[in-house]
Amino acid sequence: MRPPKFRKVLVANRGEIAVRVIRALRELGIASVAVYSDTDRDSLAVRMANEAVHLGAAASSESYLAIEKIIGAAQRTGAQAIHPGYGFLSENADFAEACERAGIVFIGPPAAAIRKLGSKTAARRLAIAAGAPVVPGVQKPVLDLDDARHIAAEISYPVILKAAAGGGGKGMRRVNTEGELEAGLRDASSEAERSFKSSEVYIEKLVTKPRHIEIQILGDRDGHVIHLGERECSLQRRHQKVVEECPSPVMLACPELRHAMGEAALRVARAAGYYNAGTCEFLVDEHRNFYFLEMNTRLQVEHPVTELVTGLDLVHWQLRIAAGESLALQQEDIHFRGSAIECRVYAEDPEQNYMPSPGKILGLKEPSGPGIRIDSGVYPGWTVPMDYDPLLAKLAVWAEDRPSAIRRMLRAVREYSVTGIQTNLRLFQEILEDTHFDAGLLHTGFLDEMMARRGRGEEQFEMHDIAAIVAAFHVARQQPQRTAPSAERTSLWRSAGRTEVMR
Amino acid sequence: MRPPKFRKVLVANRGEIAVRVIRALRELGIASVAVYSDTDRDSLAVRMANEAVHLGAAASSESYLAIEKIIGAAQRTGAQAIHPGYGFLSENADFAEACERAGIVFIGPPAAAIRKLGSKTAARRLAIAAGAPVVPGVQKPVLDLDDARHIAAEISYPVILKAAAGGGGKGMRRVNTEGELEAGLRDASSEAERSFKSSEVYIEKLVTKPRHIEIQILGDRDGHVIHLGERECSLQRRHQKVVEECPSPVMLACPELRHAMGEAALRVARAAGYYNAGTCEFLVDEHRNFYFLEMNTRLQVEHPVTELVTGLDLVHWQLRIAAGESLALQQEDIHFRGSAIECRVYAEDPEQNYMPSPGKILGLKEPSGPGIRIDSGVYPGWTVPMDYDPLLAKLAVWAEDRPSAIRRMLRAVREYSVTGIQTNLRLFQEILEDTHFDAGLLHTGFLDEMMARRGRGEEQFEMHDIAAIVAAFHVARQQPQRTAPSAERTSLWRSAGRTEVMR
Amino acid sequence: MKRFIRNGSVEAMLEMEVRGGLVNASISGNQLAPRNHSLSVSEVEPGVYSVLAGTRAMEVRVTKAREGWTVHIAGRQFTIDVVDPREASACGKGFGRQGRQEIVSPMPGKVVRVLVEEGSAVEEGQGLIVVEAMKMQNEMKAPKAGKVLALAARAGASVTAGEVLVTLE
Amino acid sequence: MKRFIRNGSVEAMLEMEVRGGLVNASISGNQLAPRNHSLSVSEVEPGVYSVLAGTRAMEVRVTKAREGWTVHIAGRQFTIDVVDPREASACGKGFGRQGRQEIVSPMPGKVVRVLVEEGSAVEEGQGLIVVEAMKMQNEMKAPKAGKVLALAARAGASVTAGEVLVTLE
Repeated sequence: MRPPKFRKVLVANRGEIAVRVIRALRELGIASVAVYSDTDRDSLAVRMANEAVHLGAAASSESYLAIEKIIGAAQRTGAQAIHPGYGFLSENADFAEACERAGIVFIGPPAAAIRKLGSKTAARRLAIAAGAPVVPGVQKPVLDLDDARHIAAEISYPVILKAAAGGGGKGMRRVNTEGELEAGLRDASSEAERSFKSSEVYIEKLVTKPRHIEIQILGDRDGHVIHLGERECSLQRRHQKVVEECPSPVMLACPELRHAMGEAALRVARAAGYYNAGTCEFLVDEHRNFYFLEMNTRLQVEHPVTELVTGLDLVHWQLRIAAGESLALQQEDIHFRGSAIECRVYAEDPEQNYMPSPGKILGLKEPSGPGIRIDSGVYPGWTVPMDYDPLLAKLAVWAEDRPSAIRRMLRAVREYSVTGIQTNLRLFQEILEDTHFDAGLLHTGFLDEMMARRGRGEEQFEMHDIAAIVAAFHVARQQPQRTAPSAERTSLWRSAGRTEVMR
Repeated sequence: MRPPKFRKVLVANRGEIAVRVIRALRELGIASVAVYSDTDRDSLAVRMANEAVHLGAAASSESYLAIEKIIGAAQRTGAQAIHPGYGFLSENADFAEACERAGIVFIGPPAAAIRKLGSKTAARRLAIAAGAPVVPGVQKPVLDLDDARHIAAEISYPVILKAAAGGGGKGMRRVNTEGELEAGLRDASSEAERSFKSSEVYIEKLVTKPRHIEIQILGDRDGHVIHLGERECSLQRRHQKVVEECPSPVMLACPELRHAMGEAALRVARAAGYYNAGTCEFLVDEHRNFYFLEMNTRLQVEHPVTELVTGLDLVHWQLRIAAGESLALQQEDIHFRGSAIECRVYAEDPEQNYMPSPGKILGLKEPSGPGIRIDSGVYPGWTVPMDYDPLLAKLAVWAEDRPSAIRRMLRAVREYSVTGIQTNLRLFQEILEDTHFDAGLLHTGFLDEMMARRGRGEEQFEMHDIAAIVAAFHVARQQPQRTAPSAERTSLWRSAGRTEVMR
Repeated sequence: MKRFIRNGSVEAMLEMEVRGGLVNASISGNQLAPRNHSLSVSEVEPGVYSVLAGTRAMEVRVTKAREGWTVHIAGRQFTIDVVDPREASACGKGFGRQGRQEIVSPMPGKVVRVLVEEGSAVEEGQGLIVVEAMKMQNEMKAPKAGKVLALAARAGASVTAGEVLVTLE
Repeated sequence: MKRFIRNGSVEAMLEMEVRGGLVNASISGNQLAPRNHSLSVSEVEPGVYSVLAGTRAMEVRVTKAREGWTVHIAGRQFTIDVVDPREASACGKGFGRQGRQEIVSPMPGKVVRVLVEEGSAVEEGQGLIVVEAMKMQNEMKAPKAGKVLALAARAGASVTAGEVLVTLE
């Protein structure tokens, strides 16, 4: 295909997604402009872009959320369009409008569609009108505790409270009984206020053991919209996705579901006047009923699994559509080949309740070879700042079927090594070896359940011994032995009787 | 698919292909045994294998060609099968037989098929009998200079001399006129003797501007054989491949050719009683006539481009077939999606006639992101030994069509950086930007012609200046400035009038 | 060369002899016969060792931990302390609790809220201070009832991992 | 800070001032007005610099060459010598040819054949010695007619890049 018409595009984001977009721009022969905050001067995105513009302090409000600074950077460098990535300004209708006013193309849907879908309650009304099923609940904001009590009793417990402006699990609380409602409402509202500057919260029926499955859609400015199948995103911690895959195991058992959900997503997209890439999120219950949740009006973190299975490049298409091209693909052109899985590598310690672990990356060894794709935003020697999201890189694999993809991912995770900071890499090994995961029995509570049922494996003598020997060897290399050893003294440890056999 | 039955497999090779096979073994849950020579103790293959056995000195005869040592290593570790990779013992029928005698499965074709196809003259006779077209020439070894004169005159100049036992461009000489015949015959024979311990040489008509295109085949022990399409391998230096792709540009213009060549390859394979993976090499002339050259009875270096386009894993299939599985695929199951290109990253300097550049790798930055596959055998800090082939890594890309694949490869090559030793990475940039390459006008003399027609690009002031400034900055950081600068003296350079403006 | 080794809560004595790339080692504790190992150990990258135990191959990564060393083998992680017996007595750290408790930041981050004041009484489990990093807030809770002796952090301050935030008595 | 710069056969004077991550530099030669540059230079990995010239971003890699430094920018390669003017006189290497010619190995490898003997006369272009590395043989040829003065290498010997193999007169 021929490259689209843009000569220069600004990437209004950071981390791995900025790198991802810069790579697409390079592939299309378009010059790239990175923007950066104080802590990101040495980021991989700045290293790879053709141009880079400083925005301001580390705080997002001073940099990646500063609309005027970003538009100014585009004007200064002559960028014709802005790709917002995900997060930050990507779902901000004001930003999309500000771009248009400045004569810069916003690479995403029209501002009007962002507004229609931006509030979950509004999106829900739109979905109902378009004929897409939704979770039982009340689509208007909760007025007060009494109102909440009334609604919850009507749709019956357990229920879930959600921030109307929310996303990423912020401002969400499960409420099992009326007794928990007051605290839940207070927490959800204040978190929503902090995160989104709006304390608006609504109530929904809690679907138990739901799968979180989303449908990728792609549409052009002429109203031609298709879907690119689903992504299974049920593996979550703190309501944030950790492992995603395509196809969903449930689709392998029930292929008609893809068509039905795809049609529902297209109805929502058409009703919103949507174009460019977008994603409809659904819950799927144990009986394979699906419920529209919300539409993400941007590129998703987990878009690579769709790319691997369909063979399409979503960022290329985003750029083409934004440049005014028609979507040359029909629904019947979309073929699904094999199976893809993505693991999100976070700087966090799963053993300490996913405690963030910013800091300097001392060593980095990434897997490679057949079927591996890495979208990384870091490099050895880079200090991962404490100011942003802990996503370091996305590791995705493709293989001919799900069992092969799982084994390939396991191989890749074992090749992957990050030292200097904690990561969740070891957790993936456990997930991939879990028999429930292997069976495809996924739901949004999967990860918490897996952590709860894990037992400490049998420990082997030998691994402990080798670890000890290599550590001692390493220390000896770093601190060469003194030439004149002094008389040996008995260890305090030993004399205290605390020397035991190593288990 | 379920993993094949082997529990442990020895990899009788080194470098990137040993790593490739170890990865496949990991993915199939099979334990891997690496073997290594003195210089390869710290190789990536040894680091990644489950077990490693030392063979002997660096010289291949003491290590990777030492049949008894390798079989001994398999017996000692309890390996049930041996994967020979490419090169070394991979096409050695004696080795295949020795494995069988020791009760170890040789992962490749039967020894009898290797023998039938091992000599190019014998393979040619087999191909003629099977009804595959061959290059005009005489399929028996040249007796002496007079015999050579006679044959060459009959098939008309230009002709090419080839080692009967050869491969990899060794023992090959182009002879344009009778005057060049004597020297050519002497050189080809002695090189053949040195390389293959057989000076046997034969004569063929030289096809001018030929494409080198090969067909991948895959067959099981029950005689079921299919082909996986072609690889265009015309970009060569010193008769060794540098860039390969699938589909061949000529197939894009003429899709029937794939079917015709595929059928010819299958006839040869069936006639030889072939199973496992193998490749038939052909020349294709400017009128799209094709001629069988030889069959490589092993995995090819460039197998990734076929894997990327067909979605099949050739090493997985090699292991399955060797374990006795039937090939569950029919010819109509093979679908070709998009376009793949591979670049072979060699430790050599294209500016100095591809001078080898062994040595320590100081820095290594590999590309990643969408559509990139790297099969590497090296890591930063590893010293590339002078004893073996200069192949460091294979960089392959996949994209939806050839123009997109070219642009993606260009993006990947620009991300790739190796310091400490010379590599041919910059050459790929020239190839990928070449208009003849873009047009798909490939032939085996392409690279030499491209080098001949290249002109020095316009040099910019600014790049030179920035290079100088950063070099000076780097030096200053390394050698902190003295605190008390001595009086400045006039430079000898300057006073000698040799200071000029930087161009 | 002799070293005391602490692996988690378990301690042992390591005797080790290095010759070329070969390490012969014996590990002994109170209750079992010594276990002997002969390993080929090669540092392939800084802090990364290729280890062969017989023909068995392993990749071992050693990095500095806050105390001792973190050792990674095949996806498993060990924290190991290595002490020269000649220096062991100097390492005998006081394990006694003096009733005073320091609450340290578990991660580098920013103090977003201080929930107590100096001198105030706190209950077990009561929230003391909230630290934020990477968009995640972490509430430090009182491990036992007591009194806030010192408050080292103010809201808005940046803190490093291990920095004392609150001292309780 | 002043430095003489040699970039291939071209020489120039560089004046440079470093303040924080900002480098202000002026490059001048005999025939043109000085060119001024203001660059943000940050060493992101050892020997790897992220450079911003205005908004233009570049990645620059500097490694030691046999003489001077090899600098990579955007797939292009420069070989640059940096000399402190205070030490420039010490660097004035003799460029004169004394009629004696040393043939050095262009690569690390193994001598596989020696084609001449000490004292023998050779013609221009005559093969002298064959060095092999990575399965490729390289024949060193006489750059001019002369006599073999010294033969430093024997068949089978390992040689390093730049090692003198043959001296011709």
